[in-house]
Amino acid sequence: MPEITIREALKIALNEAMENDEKVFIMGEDIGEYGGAYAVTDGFLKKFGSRRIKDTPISEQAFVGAGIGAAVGGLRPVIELMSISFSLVAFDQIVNMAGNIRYMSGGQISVPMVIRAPTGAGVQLAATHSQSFETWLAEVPGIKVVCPSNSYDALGLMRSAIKDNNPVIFAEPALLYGSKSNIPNEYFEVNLGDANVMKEGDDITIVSYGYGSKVLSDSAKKLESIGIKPELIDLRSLNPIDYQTIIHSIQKTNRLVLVDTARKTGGIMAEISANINEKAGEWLDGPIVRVGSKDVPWPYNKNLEQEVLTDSNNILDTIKVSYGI
Amino acid sequence: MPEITIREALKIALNEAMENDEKVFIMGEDIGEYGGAYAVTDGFLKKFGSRRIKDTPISEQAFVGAGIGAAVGGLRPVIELMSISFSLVAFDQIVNMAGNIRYMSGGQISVPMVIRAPTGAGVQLAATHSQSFETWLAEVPGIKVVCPSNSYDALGLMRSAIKDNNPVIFAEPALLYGSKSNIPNEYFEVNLGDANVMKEGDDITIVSYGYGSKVLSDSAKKLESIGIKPELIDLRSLNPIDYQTIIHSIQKTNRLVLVDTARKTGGIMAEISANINEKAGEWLDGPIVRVGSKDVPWPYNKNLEQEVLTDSNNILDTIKVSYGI
Amino acid sequence: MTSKQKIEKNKSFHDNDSKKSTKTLNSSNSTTRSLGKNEHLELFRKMYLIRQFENACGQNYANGNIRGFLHLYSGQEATGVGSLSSLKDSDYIVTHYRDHGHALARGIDVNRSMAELFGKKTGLSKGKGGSMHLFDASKKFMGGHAIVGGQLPLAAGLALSQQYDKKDGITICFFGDGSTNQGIYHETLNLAAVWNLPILFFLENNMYGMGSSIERVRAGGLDFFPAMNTYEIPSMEVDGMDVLAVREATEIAREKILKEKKPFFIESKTFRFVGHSYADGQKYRNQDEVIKWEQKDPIIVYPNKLIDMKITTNDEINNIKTEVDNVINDAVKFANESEEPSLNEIFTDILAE
Amino acid sequence: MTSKQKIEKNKSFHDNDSKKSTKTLNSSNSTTRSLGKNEHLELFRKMYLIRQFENACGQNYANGNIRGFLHLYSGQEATGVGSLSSLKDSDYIVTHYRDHGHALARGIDVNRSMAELFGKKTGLSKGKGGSMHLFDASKKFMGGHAIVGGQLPLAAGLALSQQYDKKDGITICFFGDGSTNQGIYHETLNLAAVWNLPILFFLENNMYGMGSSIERVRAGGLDFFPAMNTYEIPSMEVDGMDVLAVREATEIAREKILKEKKPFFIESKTFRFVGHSYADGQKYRNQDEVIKWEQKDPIIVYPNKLIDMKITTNDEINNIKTEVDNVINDAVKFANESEEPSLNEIFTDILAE
Ligand SMILES: Cc1ncc(C[n+]2csc(CCOP(=O)(O)OP(=O)(O)O)c2C)c(N)n1
Ligand SMILES: Cc1ncc(C[n+]2csc(CCOP(=O)(O)OP(=O)(O)O)c2C)c(N)n1
Ligand SMILES: [Mg+2]
Ligand SMILES: [Mg+2]
Repeated sequence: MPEITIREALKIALNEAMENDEKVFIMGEDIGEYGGAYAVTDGFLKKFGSRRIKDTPISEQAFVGAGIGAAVGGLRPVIELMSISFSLVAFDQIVNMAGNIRYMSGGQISVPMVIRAPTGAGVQLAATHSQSFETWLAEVPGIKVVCPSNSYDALGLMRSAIKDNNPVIFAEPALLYGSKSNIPNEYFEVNLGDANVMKEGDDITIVSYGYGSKVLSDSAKKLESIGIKPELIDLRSLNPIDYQTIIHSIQKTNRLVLVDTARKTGGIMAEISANINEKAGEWLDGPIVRVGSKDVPWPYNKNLEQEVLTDSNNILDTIKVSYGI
Repeated sequence: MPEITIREALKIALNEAMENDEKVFIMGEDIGEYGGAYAVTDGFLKKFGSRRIKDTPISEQAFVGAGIGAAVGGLRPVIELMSISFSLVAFDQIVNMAGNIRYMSGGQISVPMVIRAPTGAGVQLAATHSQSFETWLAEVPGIKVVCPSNSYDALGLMRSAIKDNNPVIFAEPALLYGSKSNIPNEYFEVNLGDANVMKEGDDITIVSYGYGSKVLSDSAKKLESIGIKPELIDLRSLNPIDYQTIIHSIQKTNRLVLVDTARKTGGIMAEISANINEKAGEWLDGPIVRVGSKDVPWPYNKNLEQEVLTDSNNILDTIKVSYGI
Repeated sequence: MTSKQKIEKNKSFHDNDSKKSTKTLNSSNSTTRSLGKNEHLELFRKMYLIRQFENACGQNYANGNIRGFLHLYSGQEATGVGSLSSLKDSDYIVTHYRDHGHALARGIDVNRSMAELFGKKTGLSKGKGGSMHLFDASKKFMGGHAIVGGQLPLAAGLALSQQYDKKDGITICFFGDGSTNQGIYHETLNLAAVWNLPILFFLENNMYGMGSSIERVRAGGLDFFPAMNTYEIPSMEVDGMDVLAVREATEIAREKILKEKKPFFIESKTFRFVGHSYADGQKYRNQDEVIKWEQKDPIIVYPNKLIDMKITTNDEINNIKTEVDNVINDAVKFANESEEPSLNEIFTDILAE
Repeated sequence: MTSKQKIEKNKSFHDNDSKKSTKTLNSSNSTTRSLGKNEHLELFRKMYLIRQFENACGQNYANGNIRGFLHLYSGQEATGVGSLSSLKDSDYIVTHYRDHGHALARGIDVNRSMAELFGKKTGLSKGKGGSMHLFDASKKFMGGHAIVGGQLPLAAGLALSQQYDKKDGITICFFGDGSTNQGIYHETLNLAAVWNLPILFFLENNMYGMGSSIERVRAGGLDFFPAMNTYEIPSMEVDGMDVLAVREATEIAREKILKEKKPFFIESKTFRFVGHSYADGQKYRNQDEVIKWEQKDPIIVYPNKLIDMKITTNDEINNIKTEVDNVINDAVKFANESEEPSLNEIFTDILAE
């Protein structure tokens, strides 16, 4: 059970896919000679050559679109965006083209493509570079969206994402590339669409994903210290969402807290709240509570950014207030 | 109290603003010589000339961005997009530039700009042309979003939008341009952020906006015929959302149904459901129920499209099932 | 001298090495003679098929069988038919919403095309795509795309897959003059040039993007091919009303792409005889302009030339017309009588297994 | 002969009428003499101020006072200072994330600039924007923009407001070689040309976009100005390490824009001596290349030339350096000692009244 970083886990998954399947290739800005903005593909150009490791111009519309075309043509592109914030310049290609082309063709076409992108705030990159657009992309019917919070999931999800025959947005929490955890020696995959019960508990279900799952671990300790045993669920997949696992958990705990490190308003947790209320509201003893980052643009200053960003105290405080603990 | 179409109401508002304020100008694709894809600016080029009625190239990124720049420079641009679906190619400019520039400059800059765009499905334009991206844009902190459902609101909201000192997305239901209603003879405005109680009732609160509000009117009749008196609320503004009006209403009815003609998942109604549950859940006698269009890309075929699109029967059926009526 | 030799000899395409500017490629009598009779008649048949298909679409839009946006190809037949007649089965085709002509020129089933416009179960996309989104993957016809310029990188990606797999084909991408104002056009030209993709950028310059004369909304005037210089993409201009010239230009382009292993750009000057879409009143242009272009109507000019040159006869032409009229009538009948898709279809074809 | 006459006479800018290609604009001794001593010393002072500012930023990034992304302007000072020295108070400035040089060249307060990088309440944007987003609306300095190419239409819109109001100013928009690969670049050039906007497109071609040599990611090679032909935008190339040449080019451009009422394009060939951002190990380029360019370091070459030509003395230069070093020390001290913004600030400046 080696302990590796998420960066290393991604590297393993990509390297393995490149070795096993000639149809897989990687493209993006500065992934080759530079080695990638977050060094995930460092060394790949030397190993696999420029046919399969393609440095692109700063033309997100064109190379995301070309990725779709290459996938339609039978290849399995893995596309790196330097930041999920830059997906905005390619939003039409992602949402309108990748998301709709299969449907519009009546199922004649499939788009086996992965778009990797660092996501989230916390490193003082200010308003334009700190957003979490996976929450929007998760609403597009023809696209899958996943986001790992640890090395096991990063490796297992990436293996599945590359094998999947659909466009998969692979959001990587920018704050977690260097975060370490164990992976088994044997081969494994993580199914796209399966949530992970990070920790079992009887008193309260807390759901999050990505960097938020990291924050959950911290708050769990604090909750336990005041005698509350939380069950922690890491969504891992934002589309589809594993409602079964959530509902199963609240049938036991009867309480649900939804945590997002993206902005609270309009995020994926709003959908989960609304949907659980409709589907399984009868299992709950109290209102579903959301904790999310403040509804403001991301400021540069560290204190301000931390004030906006969801932390374990926010979770604790919200739970205390809402449940009168 | 003349009866006019929404198209005419918009025309009046734009004409008036152009006459009263030299800083107001209009730009967009084919708004001049062609008269506008939905004929809203027909005749304007002749009246106001090409300095103030600017036909643009098919370059949404550039002309939306230029609108932001012109607004920063002191003008009051009104920008027409032919479809809100085309906002995707300019999403970076709208979300990252218009939404953030004031914050990033520490309040030195303001962006008094209106972006008008037809929105929604129902006219068989298929997957890429039938979407409702106002639901995403409504989540951006630095942007206001409104959507009228009748001529009074179209005129009153447009007057306010053009006077507002912020970027305002003005979503116009494509199905409703020809829809007629009365406007008063005296001058009036509709405040951005005020919902409208379309119809008072004691039994159940139903909230919608845009084309959905039209659908509400139909379902109201059906509900009344089975003895239920609904209170109908037209949001009119998606950012900010008028929670006060909604909460005020559910304090009376104790029941809330949220209706959207955009896709159910991830829409603005998810946020309202989650938020009302958190803020005012104690007023409710039953779960909040959402009715929305199906979570699929928009098909071309008429029957299929109608099957996807929310209609008054969907509302009725959902209410019957949820409340066991 | 075959037409191709003529072209090569005159170097009448725009090459970045020679820095010579292009002459418009027109077919000469000798070019015409270099083709067999059956090929000529097939070119005519396809053009006439498209025209009649479009006429039928117009009628069926008026009577409500076809809905949504309908963009007719009438007037541009020589461009679609000429270019696609030079392509091979291994080549991909990508186009925009004005796609009926390209689909039929590629030989896609007329019945299923019409049925798609009627939104029927038997349509190419089971009625989910409609007029703007014709697809036939079995013929490498990859749509039909309704966001202006959005199809360009898709085509580049298909070309990339051909290059990557060292396949023999090329990808042709059709687009309009208006779409060149989308930034994605510039991005895609550059990407294709930097990666030496086997792609044929095929501009159908019909002078208007909806109601906008291209000269009004574009710096640089009416001609696009000279700008290809800056991308180091060789280019050629062709008379888009002349089916043989277009055919020849495409043949040359295809060979160059495969031989020189880089993209090529053809600008075909053409004209739509009808409005942008069915709803367009054409206030923005003078009817004189339309009438002038109608003098070049390939449906009339081309068969007349073939008759003049004694390659065919009036009777043979009329026989083809009758045959095609029947095909169109049958297609409308087929579409009309086809079933509606079942309502469950809304949930299929979203995700692949 | 003044420098300007020289230029005009040699027609050494790229004009679409003349179709002549550009010679690189370099300053000659006579150009140098045409400026007053104080102007020369001010140009030096600004360049040195920027260099020392950037050095201080590097140190304070290393020690954690500055965070996020930090892109230094070191090496490009002649470009920013030369160009902005020719602008007037009525002109707008828009730039990208590598913006410190432009801000200081515009005369924006050094203390408040440094405080912004430290994220302090006294910063230009109260600490909300940081290094990539410097703004001073009172000096018409409209940012500091971090999405590559995103600032281009903003600048076009500001120019539109100047044209609309028949104001006298122009808008200068700085951008890098890499940003030309964004479609928005093409869209904005075309829009500005079609609308005859009073905008000066100012390309700082430092040959690299992050780790990508521009020749590797762009068709058409190292020179951008020739492509302006296709937009009918007159253009000029200038030695971006030569502050006087840049100043002169900008002066000519500004006049032409106002006189001829259309955009202009300057390509300034320059070089960043440091990595793309503070984190960059520069694996993608050879140190030799950097060393070669350092021979042209304007902070060294320019004062030496002034001394050689007896326009100033070593002592005077050293005095300026001492003075500037103090200014920078004070700025760091100011930033350090300034208060943090209050936490409530997260909720302000989102919407205007
Ligand atoms: C991004 C985008 N903007 C606007 C439109 C609306 N629109 C559809 S077709 C068209 C004109 C395109 O003209 P051109 O490219 O010349 O093709 P043509 O119709 O002449 O064949 C416009 C503006 C669109 N579909 N997508
Ligand atoms: C749309 C977008 N894509 C990618 C990036 C990441 N990025 C930031 S700067 C940069 C390089 C830009 O190079 P250039 O325009 O030459 O400017 P320079 O840094 O050389 O001054 C890249 C790729 C971004 N900020 N925005
Ligand atoms: Mg056209
Ligand atoms: Mg650069």
